[in-house]
Amino acid sequence: MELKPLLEALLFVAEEPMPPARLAEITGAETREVRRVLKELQKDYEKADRGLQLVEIARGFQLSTKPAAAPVIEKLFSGEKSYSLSNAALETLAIIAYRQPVTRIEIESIRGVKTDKVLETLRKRRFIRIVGRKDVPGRPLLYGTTREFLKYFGLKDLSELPPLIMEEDKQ
Amino acid sequence: MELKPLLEALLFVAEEPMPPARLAEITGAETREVRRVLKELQKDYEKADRGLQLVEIARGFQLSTKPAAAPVIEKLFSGEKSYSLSNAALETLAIIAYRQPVTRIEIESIRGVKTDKVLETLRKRRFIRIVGRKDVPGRPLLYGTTREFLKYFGLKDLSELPPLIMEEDKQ
Amino acid sequence: MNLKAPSFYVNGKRTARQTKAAAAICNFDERKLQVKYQISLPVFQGPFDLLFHLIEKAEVDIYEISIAEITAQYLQALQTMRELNLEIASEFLLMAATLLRLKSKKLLPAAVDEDDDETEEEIISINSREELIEKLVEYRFYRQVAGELRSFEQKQKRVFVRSLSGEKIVLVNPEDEASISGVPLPALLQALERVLAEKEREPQDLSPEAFSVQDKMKEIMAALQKKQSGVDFFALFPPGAALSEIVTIFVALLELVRLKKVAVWQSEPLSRQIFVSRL
Repeated sequence: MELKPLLEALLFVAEEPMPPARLAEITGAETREVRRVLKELQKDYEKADRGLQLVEIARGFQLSTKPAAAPVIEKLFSGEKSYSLSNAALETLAIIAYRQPVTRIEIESIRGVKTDKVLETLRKRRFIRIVGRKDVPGRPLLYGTTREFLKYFGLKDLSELPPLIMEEDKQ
Repeated sequence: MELKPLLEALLFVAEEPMPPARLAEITGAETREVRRVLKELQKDYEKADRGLQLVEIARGFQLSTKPAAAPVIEKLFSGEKSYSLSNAALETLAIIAYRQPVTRIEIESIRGVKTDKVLETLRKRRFIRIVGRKDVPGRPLLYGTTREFLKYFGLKDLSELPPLIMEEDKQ
Repeated sequence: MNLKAPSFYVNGKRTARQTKAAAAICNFDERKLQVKYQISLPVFQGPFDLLFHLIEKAEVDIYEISIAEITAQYLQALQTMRELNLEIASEFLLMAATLLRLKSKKLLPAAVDEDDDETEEEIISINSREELIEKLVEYRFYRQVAGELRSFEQKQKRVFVRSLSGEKIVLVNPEDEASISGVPLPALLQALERVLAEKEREPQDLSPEAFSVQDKMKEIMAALQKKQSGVDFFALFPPGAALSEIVTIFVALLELVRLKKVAVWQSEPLSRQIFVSRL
């Protein structure tokens, strides 16, 4: 396979911006050559019939969607009807709903896993927001749920959440 | 933005195969039109200077890298081992795919061995799921395959499996 | 000297039993074995797998197999496995018994045939050569499909999709996860239950803090201030609270009750639901 398609494939699967030197190392090409082809790719993507763009960020190159596609992509991620939340997101939301205001560390101590990505996503979807800072060393952020959260779950207010009783039957 | 770049952007961010109907819903275009443009995109990607391909899988369309790029991509992910399924798991999956909904005992009577551990693993990997209970004494669980199963094997749907030819000339 | 890949690995990833078997072999001293037996013995997925292998090896059409011959071969295979110190699962022995019975049936006069309707075994119950063949034919089909699946799998492994690792809001098709899509509310509760159950199993190790009853009393009052309707008793205990903190909070609560600053009540007698509210 030629360098260009290889770079495209690599940029596609890479989750981080890729520095040309690293791409060169993986493909066995010269860094200079990689840079040249990246520029070419960048040009290719600029065409109107392409939905992606190749941007240089944080000293690396990353594929992303063109800004013009954003409104439609948001629709993809907010289709409440056919798509639902991940278990991780649900768990985190549950904890925040019941324990708010709550810090990230507190959430993580319950879930036993890192939660920063989930929190970020939940914030992006506006299900949670920062409600203040906890008055302890480090003054960590405190999270709470939003009106958007209530809307998504069809709740009038937080009191409509099921009472926190573990053994009780739910319907 | 035109439909083509929009679809490309959507397919880029979607991590699941996207059914054309869903893409139509999001973009506001006709499903037929979406299908047509998807075919066009498919053709575009076939060019030698592209590293991606658009495949129809699990009744949806998904962008992925071309097989020829695999050796280089594996270098990027070096260290991350990917495991293949055991023969026992494959046999069990084969039986479930054709016989679904099927009970554990039925599977075992074909394979001649206990299958509970395999079933557990397959369920954990979400290749199979419980689809109900059989209406016989003991009401045993019935298993069926999932979309995840199709995705893992790169199948459009179950009809892509070899046809079931079995002579039922008993006695 | 290709020691690390005896045929035990030929079939791809090993099952638990295979692993055991392979481990047994390793303890036995791989090198010696290799020399002594020159093994080319795959680890079988089950008695049908083994039978099938024997038939293939004999290059016999399934429909033509002779019970006597296949029984002898099967027993010999078991013997070899035993010599190799492999653990032979009960299913293999059961099949051996089944084959022997089929063989003896052929030898005996046809009249003595009464034990048939006895439900003897759930997995393998074969009463005639025809039944055995039928089973083998069916098994052969699924084996072929399994082989097909393997090639799909390998092909698919050369193809990569984009995935943003880490946790995120996902695209779960309701088809796949009916439990979550339609009814978010119970799911929410369920999620929490899961979390708490998990927590119980895991000892929490948080940096020690000093807790004072005074502080905890203030905290409880502050929490109640925000929620006039009262808060759930359990909500007073922060996640990951150390035992000392739980005790301190409880003492603080008792103190507040004593001071008649708060009320602790149940929605109905014997309810597990406990509320705390300001007085």
